[in-house]
Amino acid sequence: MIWQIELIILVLVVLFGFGALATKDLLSAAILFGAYSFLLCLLWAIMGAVDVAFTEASVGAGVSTVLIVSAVLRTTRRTDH
Amino acid sequence: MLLPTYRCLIGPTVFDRLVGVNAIGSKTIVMLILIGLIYKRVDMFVDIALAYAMLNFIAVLAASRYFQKQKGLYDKTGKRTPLI
Amino acid sequence: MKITGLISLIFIGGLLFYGALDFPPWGDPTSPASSHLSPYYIEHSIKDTSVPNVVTAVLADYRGYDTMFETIVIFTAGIVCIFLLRSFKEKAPESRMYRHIPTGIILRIEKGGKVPHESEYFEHIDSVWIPYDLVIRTTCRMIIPFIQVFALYVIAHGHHSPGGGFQGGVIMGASFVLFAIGFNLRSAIKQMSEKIVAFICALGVLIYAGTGVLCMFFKANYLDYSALAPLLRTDPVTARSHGILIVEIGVGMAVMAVMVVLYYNLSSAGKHDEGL
Amino acid sequence: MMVTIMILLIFGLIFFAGGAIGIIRFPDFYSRLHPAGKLDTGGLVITMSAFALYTIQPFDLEAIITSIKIILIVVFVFITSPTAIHSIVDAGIRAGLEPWEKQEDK
Amino acid sequence: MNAANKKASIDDIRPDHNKNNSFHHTNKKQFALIPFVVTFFIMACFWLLFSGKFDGFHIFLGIGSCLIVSGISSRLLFPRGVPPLLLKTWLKFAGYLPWLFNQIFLANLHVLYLTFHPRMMELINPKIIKFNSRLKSDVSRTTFANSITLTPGTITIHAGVMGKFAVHCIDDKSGQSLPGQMENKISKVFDE
Repeated sequence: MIWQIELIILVLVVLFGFGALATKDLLSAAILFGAYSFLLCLLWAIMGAVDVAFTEASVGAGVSTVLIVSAVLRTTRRTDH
Repeated sequence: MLLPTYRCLIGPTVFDRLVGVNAIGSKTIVMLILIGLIYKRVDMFVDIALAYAMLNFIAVLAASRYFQKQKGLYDKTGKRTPLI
Repeated sequence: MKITGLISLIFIGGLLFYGALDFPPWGDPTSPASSHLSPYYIEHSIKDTSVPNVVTAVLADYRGYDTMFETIVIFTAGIVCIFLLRSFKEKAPESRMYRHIPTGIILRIEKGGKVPHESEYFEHIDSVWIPYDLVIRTTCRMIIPFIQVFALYVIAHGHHSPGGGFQGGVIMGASFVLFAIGFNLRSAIKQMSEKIVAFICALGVLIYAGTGVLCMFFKANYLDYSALAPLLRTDPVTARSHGILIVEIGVGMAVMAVMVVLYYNLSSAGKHDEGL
Repeated sequence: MMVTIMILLIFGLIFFAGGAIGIIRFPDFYSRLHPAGKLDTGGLVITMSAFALYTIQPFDLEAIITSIKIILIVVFVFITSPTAIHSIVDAGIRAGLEPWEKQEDK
Repeated sequence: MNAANKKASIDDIRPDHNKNNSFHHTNKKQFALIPFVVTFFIMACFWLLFSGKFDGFHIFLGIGSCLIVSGISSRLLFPRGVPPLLLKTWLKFAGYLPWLFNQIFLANLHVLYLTFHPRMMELINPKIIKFNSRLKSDVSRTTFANSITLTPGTITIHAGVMGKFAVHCIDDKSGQSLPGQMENKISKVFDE
């Protein structure tokens, strides 16, 4: 596989991970986590692990964001420092 | 794909992040099929792309439901500081 | 406290990296993992189980115990979620909103007021009332059956294409979650009540474990599906393939039910009255 | 055949690039949705049709089914993408985000 | 809060939409055969498309799963009280699609032009317009809303039950053509 694409996507995954950690707004963190799982699925697919990519796709796109958002709805939206 | 990432990470409000995530999702579908073509096994990757096409909007719907329930960009506590 | 955490994190990370240095180089054909275990799987899986997808064969047949306990972990997660969050005490809310269906008038009943029965005339609605959103509701209505048929396709075709019980179960659960988002939580619960979901969840684990026990009745090892051949009236190889399918169905049911349980309890804080 | 595929791919990539730049350039959230929604959907349709044409090449049953699945992706995106955009706009209105308007009257 | 929303929510509590949407209000679960069979056939077509394997075992699995799906959600595709979509409607809808594709292509070119224009800020003039639609059923209104979202420079903000639409359009030119031709076409498709 073309290693440049792999590197770019890896960098993006790391960026999104840091972004999700760094934002103080929990809803934004949930949304960024969704994008993180998209890119992670792409990374698995590039590496050839199709089953793992499928799992990541269904879990990340389907339910994990919804569960996190609903948990945020029932608790608070701001992190305290 | 880099530019929506900018909008996602920097974007002033939550909604800009949502827009960015939506754009990234549609690009992901195309990239998956492209990877399938490169590996010459499109029949495998098409399933993943189909799952994405079906499930991509659940996250957006959930986030929009959040705003329908919890009115306003502001927190419940009454601090009128905009959440970024 | 933070600094202690940081130091310990750096220490553990360094230790892990130091351990990783001893691994064989990436893609080394002579490493122990790729010299005798994986060639065995790759060469024998078609002959043993007649399953073209090696990953499925490894997951559900060669490493059957592993997947079974993964399923049990998921099941335990669902049970724990029920125990932690579900509150059965009917704490009367401060006010409830009802809609009189023939006229469309909305009644707000304060605490202590007389609550009408849910019938064809009165409908309990959310306290933060969301106006009827036409586009989202119609789209959800049109798309849910296709998601469900796709999920069942993924479960049934784990032998030939990527996918299997876990993925299909998650997509199936996502379709119910979509129903609960597009309509509301109460109609989702009316469609698929909590008891049914818990029953399906336990049934999935029972199917997986019961297949193993059934194999023991035929004087074979636990989870050795080739012993099921006289029951399924096929030769042992095809029996292994069908055994994998049965197990996948069990995993799918358990995962689907757990996803739905998690959504019900998380989105309504255990009260099951109004959700996301 | 190859020429058609190349032209379609180039058009699709132009659309995607336009969508990405539009997300950056437009002034507010509501107008950002226009490039994000339309150009992405349009680019996806065109790119996907190019891929479907490419996949159908050997013209046996499996290839035909695969390319029909690719077309099916387009159909689902067509149903879901406007809904997603609509729900984002709806959420924005409910959250009280004011639309940007041009001040030219003063 | 926007004024359009408040008005629309007054609309929404009017009694009419309950007739359209009696799915939630029926407690008695009646089994209806015709929606079940029709859903079963649609799902079977999709199963064959997905699967691509025509041996007996897979067909058997397909019949089982189609039965499950149509048992669970035949009421979603064909809810009570809503007249079902006939085959004729679908054929007409297929006739509507090429025009829609043409419009989408034009829309893309328009937005593309706006995006790459160096003096973009002078060209655009976002505003919200409101109008009433005469379409009646849920499906036709949803089709109309989605078509608006896909075509030049307009996004549906609110689609009310009583036919109120609020549309965000990006410049003056794109806002003028609403509802106009598209509504005529869709009403012709759905016979209203």
